[in-house]
Amino acid sequence: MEDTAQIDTIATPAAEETPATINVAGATPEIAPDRDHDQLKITLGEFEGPLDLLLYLIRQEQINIYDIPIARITNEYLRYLNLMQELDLTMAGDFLVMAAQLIELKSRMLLPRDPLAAAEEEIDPRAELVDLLLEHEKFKAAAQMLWSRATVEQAVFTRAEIETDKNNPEVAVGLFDLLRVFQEILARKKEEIMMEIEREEVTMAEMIERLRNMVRSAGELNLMRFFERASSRRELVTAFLSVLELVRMSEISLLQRETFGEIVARSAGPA
Amino acid sequence: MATEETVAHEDSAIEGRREISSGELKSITEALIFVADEPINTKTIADVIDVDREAVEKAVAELVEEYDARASGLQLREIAGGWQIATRPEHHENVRAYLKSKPSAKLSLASLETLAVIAYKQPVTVPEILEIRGVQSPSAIKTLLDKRLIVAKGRKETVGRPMMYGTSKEFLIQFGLKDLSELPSVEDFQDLAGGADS
Amino acid sequence: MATEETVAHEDSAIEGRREISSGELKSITEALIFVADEPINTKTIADVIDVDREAVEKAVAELVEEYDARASGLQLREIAGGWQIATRPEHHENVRAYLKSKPSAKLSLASLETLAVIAYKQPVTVPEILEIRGVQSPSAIKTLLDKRLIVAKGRKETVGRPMMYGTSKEFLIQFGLKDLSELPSVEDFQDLAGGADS
Repeated sequence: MEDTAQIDTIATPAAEETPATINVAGATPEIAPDRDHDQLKITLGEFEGPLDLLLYLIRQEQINIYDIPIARITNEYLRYLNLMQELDLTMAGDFLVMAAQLIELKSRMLLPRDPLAAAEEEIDPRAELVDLLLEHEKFKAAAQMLWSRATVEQAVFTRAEIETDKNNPEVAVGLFDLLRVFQEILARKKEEIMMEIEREEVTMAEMIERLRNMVRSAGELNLMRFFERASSRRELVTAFLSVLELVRMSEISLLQRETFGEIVARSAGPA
Repeated sequence: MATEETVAHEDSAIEGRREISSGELKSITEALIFVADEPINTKTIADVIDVDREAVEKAVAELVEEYDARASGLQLREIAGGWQIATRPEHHENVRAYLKSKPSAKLSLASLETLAVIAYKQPVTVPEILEIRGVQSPSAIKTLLDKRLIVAKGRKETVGRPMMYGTSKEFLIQFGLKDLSELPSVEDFQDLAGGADS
Repeated sequence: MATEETVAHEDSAIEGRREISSGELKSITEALIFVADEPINTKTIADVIDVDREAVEKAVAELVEEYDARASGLQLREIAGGWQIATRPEHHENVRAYLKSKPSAKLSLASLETLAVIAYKQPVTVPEILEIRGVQSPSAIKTLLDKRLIVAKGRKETVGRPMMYGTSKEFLIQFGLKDLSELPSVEDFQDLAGGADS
């Protein structure tokens, strides 16, 4: 109704200025590099989310939070949303969801009240939103408290590591460390596999020749050392099959001196 | 375990599994608190020295008084369920100048809000945090996990079995809390929240 | 740097580049010696606080006396050309007993990686762990077995019948898991890592 018309007529006074100096409803948006990703992130000052913006508007307009004039606050809210869009600030979907909720709430407020329902039984359609806002504001205050506690704590120092610690290079771990470490291993593995594709595969004949040469030159070959030369899983299989092949042809014999000990290959044929 | 040989010390021998003068107990307690990598509790100290926990608690209380009385540059303080020796906050400028350390990067407001919700509502799931904050907070949760301020606390037996989060021991340490009960109650903030008009 | 406003302190103001009470100087000196990761000399302390070296030397001498006088568990000692706070040698038995008794839920990175592979791929053999990690991990496996975080789960019916490993009940306890299904899934992490834009 009225809102749509109003959105179109909003002035965007700061549009030509650099984004860093724009002042949106008292909060200064910041452009900050995102620590984890290599991209710039624009934050709308303290308006982390729609509830923050709503709270700000309520305070700004000096509205009683228990009796919010929904139509007015919805208009204000949409005005700022529009302003953000004009400034080309990427906006989280949450802001739009809240806009939809406000508009819905506004239309419900416009509905004529049920004349048959007793006054005290009627639930204010705004109640849920008010609870949400109050709850949210409580935790904003709690965050402030944490902030000041952390500030005091940062002024307190504990002793440096003492020698005994250095002999003990350990890391404390939690559940997510476990997962992260596992993912790092998988990522490392993936890189290796990608490199493998480039590599030329060793044929069975070449592998048998390699094994023959190694046994011949060393006299006795630790099979572990032979297998370790394999640079891919497939090469390892080839290496393993080549050992079996030479054993089958009685060219080499395998020897294990103790249980679970190393297995060595020796030339079996006449020297 | 008290034997006949118990010597009369200058200061009264304290009761415990082992006969030990209260002065010696205090001295050993101080040494143990100093070497511990993280806040150490009186039970651990008592077990190591093999005396009663009450005796250690008394020793710690006396040590705290002594540290305060002599205006030391150090303080003995209770944190995360244990005791720790640390510098006094008023010397932070000089200490920082020496360590050439900058105040470590503060948490963003988003992370702090998320942390506040987790601290007061734990164990809590991501969807529950979303409901209170009105915003998704995936990167905040990741930051808090990376900084070890929160830990996973198992899964909630509900649709999708989402992971629940709670605060860690590191949280208590970084925010200078003895335990979670030291957090001001959320109701205290109610006045702030609704206060403008009610 | 002395200004007109210099207040007469209870204890005499010491001479130096900066006006500071001798009590405060002693306090800051103690804090600096405490936080230093190696013996710190009086010149360094003097430079940080911006006072004369002689003043710091006097402060240190007084501190040493105080530590001795109160039969502290700690001592201030001169070592390698600097000053350091350390425990007194007579407490070495208790200190050593404590350092040994520390519950070590801590793991080296190699052990942690190995544990991660075992947790997510169990039951798994040593060659399979090698395959995934790309590094041999014999000592890591021993550590994990010693700490009872993993257990043998029988042999794999394949060449060489290698032993298979899986996580133990102790693992669940130390990581606060009800059962293995509570391990965070890769999806849990991706939600957090990739979610920043949602």
